[in-house]
Order: sequence, then structure tokens, then C-alpha cells
Amino acid sequence: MKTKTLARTVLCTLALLVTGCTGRPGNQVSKVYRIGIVTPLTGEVQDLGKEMLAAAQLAVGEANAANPGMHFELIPRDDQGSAASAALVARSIVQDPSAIALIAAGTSAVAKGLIEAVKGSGIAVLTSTATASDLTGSGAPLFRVIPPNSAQAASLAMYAHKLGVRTAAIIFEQDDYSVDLKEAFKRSFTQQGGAIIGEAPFEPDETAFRSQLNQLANVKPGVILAAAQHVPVARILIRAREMGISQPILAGETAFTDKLLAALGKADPGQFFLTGSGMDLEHPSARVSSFLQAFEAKSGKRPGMYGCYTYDAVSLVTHLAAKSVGIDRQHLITALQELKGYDGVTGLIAFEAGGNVAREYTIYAVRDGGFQPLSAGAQGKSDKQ
Amino acid sequence: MDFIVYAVTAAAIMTVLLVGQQLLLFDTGIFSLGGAAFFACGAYLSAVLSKNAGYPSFAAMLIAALAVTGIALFVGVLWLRTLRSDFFALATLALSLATVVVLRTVGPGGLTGMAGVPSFGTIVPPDVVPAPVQTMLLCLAVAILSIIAVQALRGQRIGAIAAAVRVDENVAATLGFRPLLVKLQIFLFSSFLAALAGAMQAHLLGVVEPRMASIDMIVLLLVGTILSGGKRAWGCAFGAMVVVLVPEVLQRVFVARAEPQWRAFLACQAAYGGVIIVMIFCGPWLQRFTGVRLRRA
Amino acid sequence: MFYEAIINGLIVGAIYAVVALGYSLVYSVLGFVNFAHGDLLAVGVYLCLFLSTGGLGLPLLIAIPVAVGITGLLAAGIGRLLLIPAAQKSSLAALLVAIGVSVILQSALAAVFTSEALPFHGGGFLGTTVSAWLPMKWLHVATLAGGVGSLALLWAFFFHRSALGLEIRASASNPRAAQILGLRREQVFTVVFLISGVFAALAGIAVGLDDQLIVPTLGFSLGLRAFVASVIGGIRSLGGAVAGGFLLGITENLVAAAVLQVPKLAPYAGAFSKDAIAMVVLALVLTWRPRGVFDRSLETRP
Amino acid sequence: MLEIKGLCKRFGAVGAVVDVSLELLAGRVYGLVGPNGSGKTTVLNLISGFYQPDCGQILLRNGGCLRRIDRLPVAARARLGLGRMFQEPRGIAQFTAMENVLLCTLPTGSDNLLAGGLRPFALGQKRDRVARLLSSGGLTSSANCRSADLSYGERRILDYLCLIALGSHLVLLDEPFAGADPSTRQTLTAMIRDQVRRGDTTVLLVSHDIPAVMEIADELILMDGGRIIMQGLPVTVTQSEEYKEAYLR
Repeated sequence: MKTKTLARTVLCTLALLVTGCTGRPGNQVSKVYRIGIVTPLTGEVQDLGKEMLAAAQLAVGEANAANPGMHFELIPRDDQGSAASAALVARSIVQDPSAIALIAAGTSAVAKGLIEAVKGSGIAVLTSTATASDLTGSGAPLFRVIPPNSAQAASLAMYAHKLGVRTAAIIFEQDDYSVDLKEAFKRSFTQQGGAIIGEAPFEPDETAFRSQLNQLANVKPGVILAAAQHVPVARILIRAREMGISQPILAGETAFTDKLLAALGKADPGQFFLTGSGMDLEHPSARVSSFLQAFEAKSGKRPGMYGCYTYDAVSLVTHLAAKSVGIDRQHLITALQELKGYDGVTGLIAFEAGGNVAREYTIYAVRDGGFQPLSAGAQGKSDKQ
Repeated sequence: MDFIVYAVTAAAIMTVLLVGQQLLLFDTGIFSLGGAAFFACGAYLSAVLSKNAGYPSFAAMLIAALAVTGIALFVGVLWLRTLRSDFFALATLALSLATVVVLRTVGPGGLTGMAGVPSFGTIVPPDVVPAPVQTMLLCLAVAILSIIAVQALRGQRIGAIAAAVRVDENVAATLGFRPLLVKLQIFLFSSFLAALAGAMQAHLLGVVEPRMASIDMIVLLLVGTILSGGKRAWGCAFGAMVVVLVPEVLQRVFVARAEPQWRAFLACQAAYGGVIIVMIFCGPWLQRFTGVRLRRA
Repeated sequence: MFYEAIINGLIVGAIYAVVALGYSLVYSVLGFVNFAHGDLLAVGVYLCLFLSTGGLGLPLLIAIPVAVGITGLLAAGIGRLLLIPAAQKSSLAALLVAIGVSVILQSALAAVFTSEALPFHGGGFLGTTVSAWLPMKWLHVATLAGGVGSLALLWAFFFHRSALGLEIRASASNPRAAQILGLRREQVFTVVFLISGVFAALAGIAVGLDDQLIVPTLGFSLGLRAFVASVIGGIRSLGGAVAGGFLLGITENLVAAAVLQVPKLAPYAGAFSKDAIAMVVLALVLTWRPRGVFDRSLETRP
Repeated sequence: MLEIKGLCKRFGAVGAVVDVSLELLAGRVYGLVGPNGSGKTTVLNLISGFYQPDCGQILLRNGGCLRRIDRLPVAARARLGLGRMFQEPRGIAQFTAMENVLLCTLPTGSDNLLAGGLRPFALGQKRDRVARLLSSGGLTSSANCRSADLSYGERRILDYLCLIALGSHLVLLDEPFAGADPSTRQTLTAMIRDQVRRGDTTVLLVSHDIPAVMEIADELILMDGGRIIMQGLPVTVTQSEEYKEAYLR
């Protein structure tokens, strides 16, 4: 009896909700341009997802303000940090004819599942986060506004060289992004005559990092690369310093978020360097500073790198759509391929054959609770071998 | 529209899974948290068979389900005899979590899992009936079949004996019935259904990943089973609809929107736990655990 | 290398031991596995965070006891309202309810605070390393001493001197004795939950101060491993639980260290992660000796 | 019918059953008596297979030959014709009386999906046999009540009916008369007598209720401290010195 009533109530509410969410105004589809963004809004890396969603919303808002008569709309979807969910929501997005582009703003692993899912739907996939080298060349029209790992790995290796160290050890998470970054760093670092003398993998559920860091400390490397998402990086920093490991620690761009600073809290990261895109946060250009102000006004904090890249990805799409009215998926793809150069906040965007963007990197350090640019790193050429 | 089709398909698959769990928990009194493990194994096996070994997806599903039943046989023989009901639950929980680790470490695609699993084949050309609809009808058919099968099983001797075993193993034994054999058979059957459901899921989504056996899946499965109630097999259709639709709806209502509402979303997730508790205290099926005032066979 | 591994093992083991005691206590008295026990850890540490750096800004010396107290009361409340009634129906019902409670606690923590990682600095003296030859923070010394000490105290005075403690032990050694307790039964059960909650909170805070970065799910996997520890020791023997805790802690660290020595195994490191080891050990113990290594209880009547 | 040789069972330090040897002849009723904790129920549990003996043998005559059963599982012993009635009524609570009896008439292998398990659980041509059994216990009127709703006495009778339906030829009864009203007691006694008279059924019953045992048993077996003190005619046993001191201590 109870069950029956319960069943009824639940089903009614569900019915209402579903219709409520799926029903959309069909009359103005022609004038509306929708941009799907698939990003982790729940799960391990959700804080990045939230930041990127905020950035995307900012971009769309500005585009609508700038182009009266056109209406841009986001289709935000949660990939829950899972390739399967990403594939699922991506499929539902490409079903919508008014969706002209898809922003894959999740980890490399998730992006793979997403690209597989929308292959053949003829929609342009832009990614502002997925840096795994093997992503491009999968056949899908993929455009990265963020350079592949090889680029940031190169500049990290370069900087390690500059620090005058010849030996490095790597502690890395067992996921696509981290493993790829590790391999790329290995290549560049050994090319420059350095030697990798220690590697310690760890699982996503690791929180202590004692055995791994013990292992690395015993081989006495000149520098340690922490290839991981930002929370593990923070954990590693804290643990390493408290264990008296004083070597400089390097990290990839994914750590460039105030979430890392928040996680570090009062803990002193010591010598800690990470890559950031070429955007000069010290003396920002008018465009950059206006973006920074707008973003801080919107979400009350400075954007992380992924926020910036996502902002660029979305505003690039709106920019191209605004240039040629009535654009569809196919035209957008060609427009992206022929793109001469778009001045984004993270720098000039133009896609190479593989759909990669060439980009200049800057090395940042964490000093008194903020990121400080040190030196313009080398030209991050995406060397593929 | 496509959402409806997807939802129905997913619910049908979940039904196949839940029917087995219901039979296991409510009719035989075996509390297993290993359903997720068999679900994931079925999915992975079927994915590998069809993608790498090139079997047609239907064959792959069947082979996968049967193979996983083999694993279940091992587990059952190992633990059904020695372990008390709640310890069996925890042992199977360990099995599920271990499955996650194994798939993550040695499974194809590692942490990510494997994308690009071929979808269901089509029986009639897709221009007549669109492929998703065909898939939906197929899954519905399987779901209905399993419901009928389980409902029928209850009326048979094995069903009555299973009830006896659940209520009092010792008495059942003194009546000459082999409790271990009975439990094992039901366990195998439910594992087969779980693996089959996993395989169908894999071909529906086109992606398999280790988290298919994660704790979230386990809890979802538990909620579904408990919502299905112990009385009729079609209760599982209801349970399945809830566990498929509610997360989807929560996503759309609270998360996938301009200003995601985290508090509300998480509060709704807490409701899962609430459902379990309420059902245990108020649901008519608590009696099945205590063994008094039970359904007539 | 292995010296460090053993030290780390002791550090983790102390935590496991304290948490495992909670599982054993509840199981041996009420006869069910308190799945929500692990999440009380998280509650404790988040409360402590809120009281100290995260919110009210009280000094840790005040925040910790208050948080521990509140968690204990919460545990007692949950036990009295939900778990005890369920346990009196059947161990399965109780286990299910406990799972429900655990789900609620986790989501609630995430909703009230956030599901993102929050910093939690013990700071000061506790954070400093003892010495080169003893690679351990003073915090760990405190944890070890506190853990072992409080267990000993609980053992010597509460369980063996006080009437309540004796009753608990009575009902632990023989569940039927619980029925004899009559009216005081509920009371005894509630106190059991209180104790387990207090210990969970202590362990949680120790972990939080050690990692300095906390997430709402931190209780779950740790709690699961602690449960495994209690099973190793024989979940119905309190002493066994403690022994099992140290055993598991040292094992997982030794294995991790050993695996790192062999570069070939690197891609399979996942198979040797803490959780994997715990799960395998659990499976093995349940298969080989379901009643645990240290438990010598008798056959049950048919 | 049943032979026990040097049976012993220890629980930790306590020797619950110490070197018990015993032979039960077909067609007789044996009463197993003794003070509390003298190991009576343990012996029953050893015979029916809930406990594994530490030493000794249990042999059951099945058809012509003696067969060693002390390593067999409970169900196997039951299929060899060993029936067991528990101290408190243990009929399947949510089955009707009829279903309970029907359950016991199922052929061997009904618990196997491949053999017979998939046949319907229905009366079929067993209808009148079940009816006869029920009426012999006076349960015809309440055949369709769930056994949970039956009276205590009725449930006891139902349990015994199940043993008859199973066709066990060695029946172990644990306190069959405990808490049973006089009428139930009469019916049970009558049924037991009747069954023993009709065929080669042997009954071993444990009871504190000495008068009732005296009334029905052909022989008494006196246990104390896990040992068999003496065995003999009810009168001789109850008047012996050993009997008095066993109960006085």
C-alpha cells in the first residue's frame, strides 16, 4: 500500500520534472546558437568544472551583449568525471540541431570517451583542458585551445635545466593526463641531457604519499615532478615538505588554480614551480585585465588556467558565429581550420594541422599565497615523436 | 524524445539487474553486494569480445554473461557455505571494490575504461525503425522475459524450497533440502542476470569503465532492490525507473544549469540513504529478514 | 627504506586499531557491522575544522574535545534512534540501515561544507618531525600514545572496573547475556555507540591533522580498511581488532615499499594500493578463517 | 537402526559429550533423560549433523546395511531417513499447514533446478495423501491457515506430521511435550505410538517430562555430565540410585 502511494507520488514528480527539463521553446531555434559544454560538475575534479562553467557563462553573456540580434546559449552538462556519462550527455547534446559546437572541458580520459561518442555527428569539439598527446588525430574534428602536454613538459624540462639540475624523479597519478605528462617530460628532459632516476606511481585513492616520497627521497633527485591533478599535487607538496624533502617540485598547468592555493592554506610549498599559459598576469593587456575583472566580479575570485582556456574556447566560437550569420556545424569547422589567429586572453589562437595550438608558456612560482610569473619559458612546440 | 527512449532502455536494463537481486535478497535471503561486480565484469567481457575479438554483440553478451556466471560459481562455493549473511554481504562488497581496482589496473583502458564499444546490432534496417528504438524494444523484451521467469520461478518447487531455506536453514536441511545448493543456484541465476545487464549497458553506452562496480553503483543497486520490494517481480520495473530517472533528473534540475545548486543536489543524494532507512523500517519487506509474517508461497 | 615503512605502518596502524575497536565493540554487542562507523571519522574531523580554523576559530585544544564529544553524542543518537531498533530486528536490517546512515552523513558533510578538499592545519609543534632516526611527526607520537593509551585505559578501568563496562563485556562475550540485562540494555547499547563515536572522532582528527587536507569521503575508505583490520583480528574480539589494525597498517606499507623497489611492477601499482590490499586480505581471511585469527568463540546452536 | 560408538564432543574446555556409545533397535521408542546440561540435546545435534563429533562414529541402518553418517551433511542424513523435531515449533512460518506438509512430500532432488526443481509446487495427485496426514493430526480444519497463525500445540503436531510425510524411520524429538496442552500431548503420543506400531520407525526423544516419557518410551537412557549413566526399562531406571543422584546433584 505504502509502496503504491509512494510510487504514484514519485512517478508524478518525475514526470513533471522530466517534461519540465526536456521541453524547450522550439519556435526560435533558428536564431539561437547553442554551445554544449561537458565538464565535471560533480566528482573528484568538480571544482575545476565549476570554474570552467563560470568562465563559459561569462563568455556567452558578453557575446550576447556584443551581438544584438543573435542569441547564444550554453548547454551545460555534467560528466561526473566519467567517460561514460560524458559520452551519454554529449550524445544528447548533438541531438539538438541548434548546437553548433561542443566544449570538452573534462580530463583527457573523459574527453576520449566524449570524442568517440560524437564522432560522425559533424560537430566541432573544442577542448580547453584535455592535454594528452594521443588525443588529436583520432579522426574527429577536435580543436585544442590548450597545447598538448608535450609543450608544457618541454618548458618544465627547460626550466629544470635552467635550475641547473641533471637528475629528476617523477611521482605520478595513474591517469591519462598524468602518465602522458610524465612521458612527455621524460622525453624533453632526457633530450636535454638530464636523467630520470626515480618514478613512483600512485592510485587515485592515495592520500598519505609517504612510501612514494620515501622512495623518491632515497634516490636524491635534483628536482621532483608531480604529475597529477591539483588536489594530489597539494597533498604531495605538503607531505614532501613536512618529510624534509627540500628539492624543487614541478607541476603541470592543471595545478594553476586558486583551489591549489586554498588547499595549501598556510602550508609553505617551498620551491614549487608550475607552468601557466603565456598570459601575463603581472602587466595584463586591456583584454586580459577586463576579463579578469569581469570574472572576479562574477565569481568573486581569480580564474585558474582552465577557466581562461574555457573562456577563450567559448568566445572563439561565438566570435566565429558572429562573423558569419547563419553558421552551421560544418561551416564552423572550416572556419576553425582556416582561423588565421584569434586574440584570446591566453594568447594568440591558431590551429596547426592536428588541431593543436602553439603557445608560449610561463613558469610560475607560489609565493605568499599567490602565483608569481618567473620567466617566459621556451616556445612550447608540440614535438611528436 | 531521445531522452525518453534512452530512459526506457536504461530502465529496462536496470530491471534485468534488479530482478536478479530481488530474487536473491527477498526470496533466498542472501544479501549480496557483489551485483555491481558481476555487472561490471559482464560489461567488460562483452565489450572486449565484441570490440577486440570481433564477436557480434549479441553473441558477446551471452558469452560474457555465461563466463561471469562461472566466476559467480567460484565465489558462491567459496563463501556461501562459510559466511553468515551479513559477512557474505561484506565479502561481496570487497569483491566489488576489488573488481574496480583490478579493472583499473589491468583492464583495457585502465582508469579510463574503454570507449567505442560497438552498439547493439539492428534486426530490421534502421531506416524502417531507428536503431535506438530497436535497442529499446530489445531491452524491454529481455526485461519482461526476466520478470516473467522470476515470477514463474516463485511458484515452482525451487521457489518454495528457497523460501524455506530463507526462513530457517536448519529446518530446511532436516527436511532433506541442501541449503547450499539452493542458495548457489539462485546466486548463479542472479549473477547471470547482472552480467547480462552489464553487457547490455556496455553496448548501450558504448563505454565501459571501472567505476561500474564502484560504491556509488552498489548503493544505487541497493536502493533499487529495496524500492522494488519483495513481493512481485514487476516491482523491479518501478525500482529501476526510480534509480535511472532520479539521478538524471537531479542532474538536469540542480547541476546542469546556469547556476548549479550544489546544496539541493547533495541533499537529494542524501535522500538515497533516507530511502533505505525508511524502507527498512516502514516497508513491508523487513519481515523477510526477521522471518515472521511472510508472503505465502 | 623498510624501517620507514614499518614506522609508517605503526602510524597508520594506530589509527586503524582505534577505528577497528569501534567496529568490534558494536559488532560483538549488537551483532551487526556498523557501516556508518567510518563516516563518523569524517564528521569528527569536519566538526573540529569548523570549530577551529574553518569557522569559530577556537584553539585546537578546545576544539578537539568539543568535536569529539559532539561526535560521540551524534553516534549515540544515531545508535539509539536507528541502529539499535534495526539491530533488534535483524543484523541484515541493521547493516542496511547503517549503509543508509553512511550515505546520508557523506552527502550531508558535502552539502554543509563542500565536497572539495579543505585545508586543516594542526600547525605548530605537532607538525614538526621528531628526529632523523625517527621519521615521525610529534602528531604521530601523540596519535600512537593517545591511541594505545586510551585503549589501555578503556580496557583497564572502564571494561574491568565499572559496572557498565562489565555489562558491555558480558553482552559482548555472549549476546544472550544482553537479554539478561533487561532495562539497562538500551543504555548499555547506547554507551557502546558513544564510545565508538568518540574513538572514531579521535582517529578522524588525527588523520585530518596528518593529511592537512580533508574531503567528506575520507572516512569511507579508511573506515573500510579499519573494518578489514577488525575482521583480521576476529571482529568479536576487541584485542584482536587492535592487533589486526597494526597488522594491516604495517602490511600495506611494507607491500607498497616493496612494490616501489621493483620498477617492473610500476604499471600494476594499483593492484598493491591500500584498498586493494585490504580487500584481498578481507577476502582471504573470510575464506580461510571467517571468525578471524584471534577469535576462539564456539559453534552456535542450530 | 542406529549405532553410536565412542562419540565425543568438546566445546572449548567443556566436554559436552564424552565417549557415548549406544544402539537403538528398530521399532522401539527410546527416552533420553537427564538433568540440564547433561548433553542430551548435543547428542541429538550430533546425530542429526548440526555438530561434527570430535571422535567416534555414528552408523545408521538404511535399507539393509549400516551406513556411517557422522561426516555427512544434515540434508544427506535427512534423505537417509533421519527425522528431527526441534525444541520449539520450527515449521515454515509463512506457509500454510498444507504447504508445510506438501513441502515434506517433495521427492528428492526438488532442490535442484535441473532435476524436478522447476516442477510446480502444487498438490496434484498428492492431494489425498496430504489430506490424510492432516486429518490424522486433526489439522484438516486449519489446513489453509499459515502455520504462524496456528496454536502452539497445532504447530508441534504439524512439525511431527512433516516427519511422517518425509517418511523418516529414525525420528529425533527434542522436548516434544514441552509447553503442550494435554490434548496435544495425547494426539502426539497417539501419533508416535501409531507410527512405531505400523512400521520399523524408531523414536529417540529427549524430555524433562518424565511421566510422559514413562508413558511412551520402551527404554530410558540416562545421561549425566555428557556420559550415559545407565540404560534400561523406564521403571528400573527411574528407581535406580544413579537416577536419583543425577537429579539431586
